[in-house]
Amino acid sequence: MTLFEALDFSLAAIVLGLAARTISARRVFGAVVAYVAYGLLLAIVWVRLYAPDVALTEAAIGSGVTGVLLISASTRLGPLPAPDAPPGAALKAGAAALSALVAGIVAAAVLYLPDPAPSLAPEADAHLAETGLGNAVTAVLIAYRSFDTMLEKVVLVLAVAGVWSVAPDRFWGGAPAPLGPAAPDAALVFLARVIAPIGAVIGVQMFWVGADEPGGAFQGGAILAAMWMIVMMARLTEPPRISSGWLRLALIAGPGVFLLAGLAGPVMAGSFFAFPPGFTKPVILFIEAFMVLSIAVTLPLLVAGPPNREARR
Amino acid sequence: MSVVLDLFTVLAVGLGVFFFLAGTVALLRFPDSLSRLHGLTKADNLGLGLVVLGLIPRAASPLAALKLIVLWALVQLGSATVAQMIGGALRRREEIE
Amino acid sequence: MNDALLAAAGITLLTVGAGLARVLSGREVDGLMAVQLLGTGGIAALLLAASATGVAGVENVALGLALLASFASVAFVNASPTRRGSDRDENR
Amino acid sequence: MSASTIAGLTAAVLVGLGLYALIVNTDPLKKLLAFNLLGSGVFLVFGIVARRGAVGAFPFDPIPQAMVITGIVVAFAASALAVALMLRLAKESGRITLDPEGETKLDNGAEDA
Repeated sequence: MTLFEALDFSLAAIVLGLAARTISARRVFGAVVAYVAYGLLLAIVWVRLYAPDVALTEAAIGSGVTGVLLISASTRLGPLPAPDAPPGAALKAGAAALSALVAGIVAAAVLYLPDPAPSLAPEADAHLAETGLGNAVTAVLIAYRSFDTMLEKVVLVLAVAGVWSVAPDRFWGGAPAPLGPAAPDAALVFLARVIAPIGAVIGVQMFWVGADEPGGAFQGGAILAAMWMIVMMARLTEPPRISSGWLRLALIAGPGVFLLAGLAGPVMAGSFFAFPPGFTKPVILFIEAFMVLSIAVTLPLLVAGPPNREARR
Repeated sequence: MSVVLDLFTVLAVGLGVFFFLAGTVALLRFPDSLSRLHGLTKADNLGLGLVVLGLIPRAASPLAALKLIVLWALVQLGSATVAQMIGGALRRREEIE
Repeated sequence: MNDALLAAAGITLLTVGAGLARVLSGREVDGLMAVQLLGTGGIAALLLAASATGVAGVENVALGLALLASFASVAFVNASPTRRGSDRDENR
Repeated sequence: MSASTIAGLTAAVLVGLGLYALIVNTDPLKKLLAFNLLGSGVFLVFGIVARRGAVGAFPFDPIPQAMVITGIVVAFAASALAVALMLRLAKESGRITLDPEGETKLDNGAEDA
C-alpha cells in the first residue's frame, strides 16, 4: 500500500465513523455535533479531490451553518412527545436492504465510470482568458452558467419568503427570536468583539481573491454570515425586523443586480446574459459583490427563522 | 539553501506532529473532562503552530505565508475562548449532578 | 520531502481519529471537544496533505475552517444540555 | 487505488447510511440530518466525476464542482424551510409527526428533554 492509499483509507474510515456516529446518536445534540465534525473532516476529502472551492462551501454552508440551524431548532423545539412509534424489525431490515442496494449501485457506478471520463475542462479552459478570471469554478458559476446561478439566488430569496410565511399573522413585520441566551458568556462576548471584524475582513478577501484562487461569493458570503451570527449569539446585536427596508433590499440585491446585468446583455454585448468583452472581469466582480451581500444576509435570516414577536412601531 | 529550509520544515513539522500525539495521549489517558480539555487545547495549539511554522517556507507567496500566520492566531483566539466556554459548561454539568 | 509531509498528515489524522473516538463516546459535553480537535488537528492535516500534493490556495480553506470551527463550537456550547431551561425561556 | 476511487466508495457508503437513517428515524430533525448526510454523499460523487475529468494542466473539471456549490446552497435553503415548518407545526399541535393518523403519545416526552 502506498502512502497516499494509507492516508486516503484512514481518512475514509474516520469520515465513515463520524457519519455512523451521526445517524446512531440517541439525541439530536450528539448527532449534530458529530455531523459538524464530519463536515469539517470532509473538507480534507474535497481537497484530496482538488476541489478547495467545494471544500470551503461544504464545510461552511453544508455542515457549519446547517449544524447551527439544526441545533437551534432542537433547542427551540424543546421537549416534545415522542413523534411516532419506532419502526419494526421488518421495516428496518427492508430499509437496510434497500440502502445496501442503492449504495451498491452508486459504488458500481463509481467503479465503472467511462474511461477516459467525459470532461468539459478543455472548453472551460479555452474561454477562461475571455472572462479575465483565473479560477475556473468562479468562471462557470458567474459567466458560463450565470443563468443557473442567478436562479439559485432566487431560490434563496424564495426560501426566506417561505420561512417568513409560516409566522402567525400578528407577528408579521416583527423580528425573529434572538440567537443566543439572555445572559451570554463573557468569553463569548469577548470572542464576538474580536473575531467578527477579523472574520469580516477574511470573508471579503475570500470573495475578492475568488476570481483567481479558491474562494468566491458563496464562500465569502458564508463566512460573513457566520460572523454576523456570532455577534447575534453574543447578543451584541439582535435579528432585524423583517419589515425593515434595508434588509429587504440586501436580500434581493444579489439576484436583482445579476438579473439587471443579464438584461443589459442584449444591449451591451448582443445576447441575454452576455457580458461586454474586455469588461467581463469588472462586471463579474460587481455582480459577485452584491451576491456576497445577499448571501451574508440570507443565511442568518434562514437560521433565525420566522418572526416571533410583534412589530413595534 | 533549500536543503536547510527543507530540514527546517521536517524538524518543525515533526515536532508539531509529536505535540498532536501528546495531545491525543492526554485526551485518552487523563481521568476527567477538565484535564482532558486542558491537555487537548494546549498541546494541539502548539502542534498547529509548529506545523504552520514548518510550512511557511513552502508557501506559494508572502501573502500565503501571512495567511498561515493569521490562521494560527485565529485558532489561538478561537480555541482559548471556546475552551473557556466548554469549561464553564462542564462545571455547570457538575453542579447539576 | 512530499512523502515526509504526507506521513505527517497521516499521523496527525490518526491522532485526530483516536481523539474523536474518545470524546464522542464520552458524555455529551465532552463531544464539544470534537469540533475543537478538528479546528487544530484537522486543519494541520489539511495543510500538510495540500502542501504535499500541491493544491494551491489552501490557506483560504484553512482560514475559513478556523472561523467556522469557532462559530460552530460557540453555537454548541450555547445549546448544550447543561444550558437548557436555565435562561432560554424567551426563545420559545 | 486512487484517491477518487476511495472517495467514490466512501460516497456510496454515505448514500447508503443516509438513506437508511432517513427511512428508520422517527425524529424529524434526525430525518433532516440524514437527508443532509445523503446529500453530501451525492455531492461527493459529483466531486469524483469532476476529478476524473482532469485534462492536461487542469486537475479537475470545473463544471461538476460549480454544480455542487449551487447544490449545497439549495440543500441548505430546503433544510431551513423544513425547520421553519416543523417549528410551526410543533407550536400548533404540540408534536411533530409525518403520520396523519398517529395518536399523540405523551409518555416518554420528559426523557427526551
